[in-house]
Amino acid sequence: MATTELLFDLTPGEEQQMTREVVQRFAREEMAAVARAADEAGALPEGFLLKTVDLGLNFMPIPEALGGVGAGRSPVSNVLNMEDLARGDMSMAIAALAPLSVINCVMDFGTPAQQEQVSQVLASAEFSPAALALMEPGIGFDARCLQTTAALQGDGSYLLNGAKSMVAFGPEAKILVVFADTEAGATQGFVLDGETAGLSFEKEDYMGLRPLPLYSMVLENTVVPASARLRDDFDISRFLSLGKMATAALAVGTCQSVLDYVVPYVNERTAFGEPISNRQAVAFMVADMATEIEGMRLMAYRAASQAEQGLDFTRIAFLAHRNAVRYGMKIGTDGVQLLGGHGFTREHPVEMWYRNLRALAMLDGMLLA
Amino acid sequence: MATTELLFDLTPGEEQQMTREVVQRFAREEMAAVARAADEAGALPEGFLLKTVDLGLNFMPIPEALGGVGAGRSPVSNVLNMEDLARGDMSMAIAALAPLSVINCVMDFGTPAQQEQVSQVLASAEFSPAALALMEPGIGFDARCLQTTAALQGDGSYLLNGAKSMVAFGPEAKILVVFADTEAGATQGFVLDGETAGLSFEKEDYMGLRPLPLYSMVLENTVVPASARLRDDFDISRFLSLGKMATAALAVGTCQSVLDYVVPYVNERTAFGEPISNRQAVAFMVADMATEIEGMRLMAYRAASQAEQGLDFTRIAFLAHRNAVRYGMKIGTDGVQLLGGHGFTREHPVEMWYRNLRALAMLDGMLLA
Amino acid sequence: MINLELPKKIEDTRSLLRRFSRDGLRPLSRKYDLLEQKEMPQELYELSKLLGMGGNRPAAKAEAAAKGENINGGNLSMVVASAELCWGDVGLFLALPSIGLGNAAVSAVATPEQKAEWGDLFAAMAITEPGAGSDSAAIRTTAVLDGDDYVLNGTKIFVTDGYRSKQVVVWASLDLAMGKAAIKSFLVPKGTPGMTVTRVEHKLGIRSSDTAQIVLENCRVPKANLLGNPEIAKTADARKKAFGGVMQTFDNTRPMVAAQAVGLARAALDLTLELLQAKGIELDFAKGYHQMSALENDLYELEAEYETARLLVLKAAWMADNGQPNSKNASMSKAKAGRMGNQVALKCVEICGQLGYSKAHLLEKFARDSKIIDIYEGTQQIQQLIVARQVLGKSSSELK
Amino acid sequence: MINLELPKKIEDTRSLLRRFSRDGLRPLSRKYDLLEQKEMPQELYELSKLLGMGGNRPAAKAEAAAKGENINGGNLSMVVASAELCWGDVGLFLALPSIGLGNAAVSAVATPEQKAEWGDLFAAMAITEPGAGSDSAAIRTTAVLDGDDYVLNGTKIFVTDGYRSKQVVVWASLDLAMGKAAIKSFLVPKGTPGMTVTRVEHKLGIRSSDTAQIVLENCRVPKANLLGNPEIAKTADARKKAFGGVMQTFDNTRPMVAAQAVGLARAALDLTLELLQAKGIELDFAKGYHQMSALENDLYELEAEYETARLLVLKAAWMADNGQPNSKNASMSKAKAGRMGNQVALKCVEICGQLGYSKAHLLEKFARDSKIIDIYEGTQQIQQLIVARQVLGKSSSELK
Repeated sequence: MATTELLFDLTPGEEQQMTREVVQRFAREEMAAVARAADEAGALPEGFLLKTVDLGLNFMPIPEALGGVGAGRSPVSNVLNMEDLARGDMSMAIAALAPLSVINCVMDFGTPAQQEQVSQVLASAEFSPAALALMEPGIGFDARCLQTTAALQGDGSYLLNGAKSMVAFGPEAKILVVFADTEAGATQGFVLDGETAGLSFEKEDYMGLRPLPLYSMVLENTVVPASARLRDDFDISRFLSLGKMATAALAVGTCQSVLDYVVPYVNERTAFGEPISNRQAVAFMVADMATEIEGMRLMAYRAASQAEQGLDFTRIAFLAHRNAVRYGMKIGTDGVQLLGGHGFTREHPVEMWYRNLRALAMLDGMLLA
Repeated sequence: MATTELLFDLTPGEEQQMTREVVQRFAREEMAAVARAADEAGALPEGFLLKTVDLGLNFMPIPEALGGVGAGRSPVSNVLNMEDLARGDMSMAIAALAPLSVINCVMDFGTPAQQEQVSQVLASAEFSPAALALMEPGIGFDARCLQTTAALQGDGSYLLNGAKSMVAFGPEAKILVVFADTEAGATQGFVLDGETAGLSFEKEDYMGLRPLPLYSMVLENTVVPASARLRDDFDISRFLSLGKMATAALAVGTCQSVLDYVVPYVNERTAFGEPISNRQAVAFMVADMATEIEGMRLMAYRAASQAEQGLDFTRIAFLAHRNAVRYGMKIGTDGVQLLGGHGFTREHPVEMWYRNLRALAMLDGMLLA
Repeated sequence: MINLELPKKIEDTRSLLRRFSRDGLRPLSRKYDLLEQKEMPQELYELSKLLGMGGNRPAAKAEAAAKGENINGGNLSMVVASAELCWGDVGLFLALPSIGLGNAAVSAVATPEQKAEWGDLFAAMAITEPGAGSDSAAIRTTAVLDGDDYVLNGTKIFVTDGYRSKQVVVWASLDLAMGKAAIKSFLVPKGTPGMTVTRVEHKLGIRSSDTAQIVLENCRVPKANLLGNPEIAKTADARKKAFGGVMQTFDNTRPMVAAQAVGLARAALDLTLELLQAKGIELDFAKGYHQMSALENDLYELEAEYETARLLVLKAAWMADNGQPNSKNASMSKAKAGRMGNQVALKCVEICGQLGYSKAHLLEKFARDSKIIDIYEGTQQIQQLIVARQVLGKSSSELK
Repeated sequence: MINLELPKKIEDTRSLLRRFSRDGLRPLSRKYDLLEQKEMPQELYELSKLLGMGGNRPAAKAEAAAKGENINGGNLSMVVASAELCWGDVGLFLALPSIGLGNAAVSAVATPEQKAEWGDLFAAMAITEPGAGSDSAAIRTTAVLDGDDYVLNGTKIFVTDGYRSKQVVVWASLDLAMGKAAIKSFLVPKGTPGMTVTRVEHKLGIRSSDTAQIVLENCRVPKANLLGNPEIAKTADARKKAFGGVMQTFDNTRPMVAAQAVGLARAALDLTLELLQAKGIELDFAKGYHQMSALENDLYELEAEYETARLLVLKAAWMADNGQPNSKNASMSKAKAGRMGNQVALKCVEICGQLGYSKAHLLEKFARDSKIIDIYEGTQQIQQLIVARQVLGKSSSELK
């Protein structure tokens, strides 16, 4: 039993702590500082993606033999990185982490050939766009019952048909892992490269995550070889749980920036002759925000540490996600309320977080911890 | 269209206003004053039910020819009375109103013979216990799909089988209207008198409503004549909606007593050198309480006035009930919280309201407006 | 007699306005949300002319009131009309020239000569200042009498229609030392030297309306442009009353702003139900808890909140029509409707998932627009404070 | 290394305690809830002996701490144990003689002679006074030195175990003029002349525990019964620190009280899931929003709140074990767990309908018991206040 040896511990390992410092500085200097401009432009800052390569996150889970550093798959480290990058900006964090998520997915569920393919493309000194394509357009998306289908052909290849939504990078992606329902009624993933024929993309336009290039994708009789299929033991439940954990981590980081922003604001802003933070209605809203963020964080860490220890993390990942969606969105709303009319203007970032945090409810399978 | 002539108006009619004053005084003097003792004793105060006869509520909807005053069926007046009596005590209000609910039910859905029967028994100078028996034991009660069955016999009589719960007065009831699923799959009511064979009762014991005598009732091959059956046009939807409205009215009255009690308390109670009501956390809780009670009240009134005008009141009754259950229970909880440790003791009535208001979620079809 | 349905006359107007909203405003919603232009949306001039809000005949009403009769008057009509127009689009509603918040204040006191001189009435209301927020009493803009003119100095922010309006009603103090009682309002026509629009805000929502910052620098207006009584109350008690009078205008405007949330929430719910209907989901208002889906449960919740807020708004307006003090109810309606509108719009986005979040539909816009209604004309917290003071019998110094 | 599972030793103790709770406490739950007797439930004396809470070896821990090693010590053990025992029954847990809140305070300072003299340790803690509530600094009970004795005068309310305990730790002021710094605690053995239990409360819940009012009238205790340092700090700064020290005991006790809510909530959820299982309903932690029922949605919600509160409690305890200042986290855990426990218990009653409301099951009892956990050891509002002050960097005079 994994609980035999271990003590309850909330201290990151030394490596993790060092990485956190680097990532947090990057988030402050290269992300938070330009987040508003990127939001208004609806585009990632020039050169941003290339800079993220230097963080080396993509190299971590890839074995040395394949050009990585072979640190191994660490959901805990991933959750910490996701939290820290989201603290800079949620949209930019997702863009930076999308290729890492593809790597994580293929390291967990891919064939050796796919692992090599992915490593060659993504563990590079250039930033190579790549994304998971699980989400589908419309209301009532059910990850366990996809509308996109993969039909096995006589020659062993698969014929993919359907539509995807919220596909990061879209036509720019060098690798896309597309999920579809096989005839056996199970969800399976297919590793497509950028050249695959039979895909068409259209740019999507959302309330938030505006710098993130998101596309709808139509698959029309797209033929992929049998070798594109993830391993037989692909586990959709584990996949979804790792995704939920990632969403929870994004929520924690983004909400932490909300808290960090509102605290000095309510302390400095005066009304009726005193800082508004001297009023319980304001102060308690901030206190609850801090409490829920702490709770969200612990839930995300617990799910990740269970995953890392090989424990069944379905339940906690599910609950961590649920909690993060609920309180993440609430904190997005409260952030604006605390700044009042000023919060409603685009002079302050709270309205941007209000918009970005709504996305938590619909990020299924976009990132993988 | 009924909206042609009428103006939006929140002023009770003159008759209604006069009745309100009488009922409110009764609630204060004969109910609120003895509510705690009744709760501790788990029994209605000696003579209480007889006193309620003098209010004359039972006589109102009964035609003069049958010994009533023939004021007609007025859901609005009923809702006002229910609110005002609940302000005295919720348990005692239900006991007092149970026979009126039977009258309302039979006036709406009964045959002339049933109306005469009910009038004779219930429009009396004595208090005659009577109750509606809709609820069934267990989790997941569905009023539109009852477990109690009514099987039509060859001789035109019905054979009732099943179990009911929360039957007021139980074996003491002179009249019980029992609801069951007929073979046609529709819910129907049957007017039983106190003598009906094949009924067995057991006293039930609940968290709240302790003075109210509530029973479980088993019907085992209970034979009732065809004449016991309510009219063919019995409308379960209308029945349930009138019931929801009654529950909403109970919530409004009970919550109003909570508010009336906590306001002076928080104004007088001091902590950290000031009345606790000078703190926003306390004051805003009271403000929200007042706002929600006002909203609950308007919703209950609207449902009742729609019913009285012959409009379709299904939707508003449903929403009024939902709202009353939600905020009624919340206000029950907040009432205790506002009194802190004192609120947890039985020295104050808030803990009693906490217990009684939980019943809102399960009072389906006990009273009828 | 207790009746909470709308009278036929108001109901008929409502139907008309619904059509106006659907055919006139809705087709412009996305366009001007995206354009976010400072200038007035051209179509609104024409649309504005079509609006005969009517129904507000103060004389007849006053007579009925005197007889102690029940009145369904201008306040009730206005909240219903506001909700209906905001069902169309809150931003465009705010931009409608006939809606200018200052209009009522001006038309009540202006002489025919002044009206002729000032031109078409489209008056914005300039109250808030950079340092004050919801604290109207903390106004620092001054008005100093110099000969026959008042000279205004100060900065105003969050002036709705401040850029596009023809006139601005500016709140300023005749004497900062005299506190709240010295606050008066002044009509300043656009083009008056010394008044400049220095900035138009970029906002989360209601992007088709303009929200301006206005600077007054030795801005001179004739004495007659002071609206209402120019005297500063002499006694402390009278001073309190005078400011109370100023604040009382909120008792009428708050239910109207609350009505915006009512209209917006209905729009969000209608659109959501329409999208769900396409998937075969409909509400029947009959299910029990154990028989309903999570989605149904949430929708019932939103419908309940919506209807409750709506009735609180109607009551506050009805009280105003009938001369009943409605300060508590006005704030209750604003508090409840403000949070309801935001909650409903956000939950609809969440329920509709990718469609809700996408700019392909209006739900995401409703979610953005809805937030301000819980903030302007007094935030949620200010409304709770006012309700609490009234319920608890507290002064503003006891309960801050 | 980040790990949020319990270490084997604590996990093993937890399993044992679960069995103790199930077989020892649960069978007594309804009996003593109904009896509501002043006297100790007889069975608890025997049961109490079975409890070897253990695991708390301060010496070894201190050594590890000095080395900067991660510690899972007495605080973590205690919150886990408290939760598990409260899974059994909160009221009986509070009544367990070994649990007396004053025990820790006493055993830390008492000499072997004193322990021998005072007998079996079962010490209640008497802090709250009729006029004070959560305001511990407003204590009016006095302790005046007279020869070799302190003479105590005052009234204490809400003393848990006040009637049944063998000793009472009384908080009293050496000098009312000196404020918080003069507040000290005194051990008063039962039977000491001048100390009388004047009343035992009738309560909404936790009816198997006793909650007493205690009056001290010229009650004399030897000088040595003052626990801790008898000096009143001289400087303002030192005084502040002294009271801070008193308040710091809450940093350890609050997570333990929060743990009561964690245990109770788990009990309510377990019973609810058991009742639902009989109807074929089970949670699978995989469904999407559009695929789940209202019931499932609510249960997932409760599970999420439960797990979150539990982790906040574990963290606060873990911080205490590791010598990290945990005042903010202690209050966070109490605030979150207090409201969670009440919310979960109430929702479970609602979900189970007639069964939930009936005394035939324990859910209604859990709903009654749960309310006090959001009140005692500092109400929800007090905890929010403490968290807010810490997060915002406010003093208690700035943020009241």
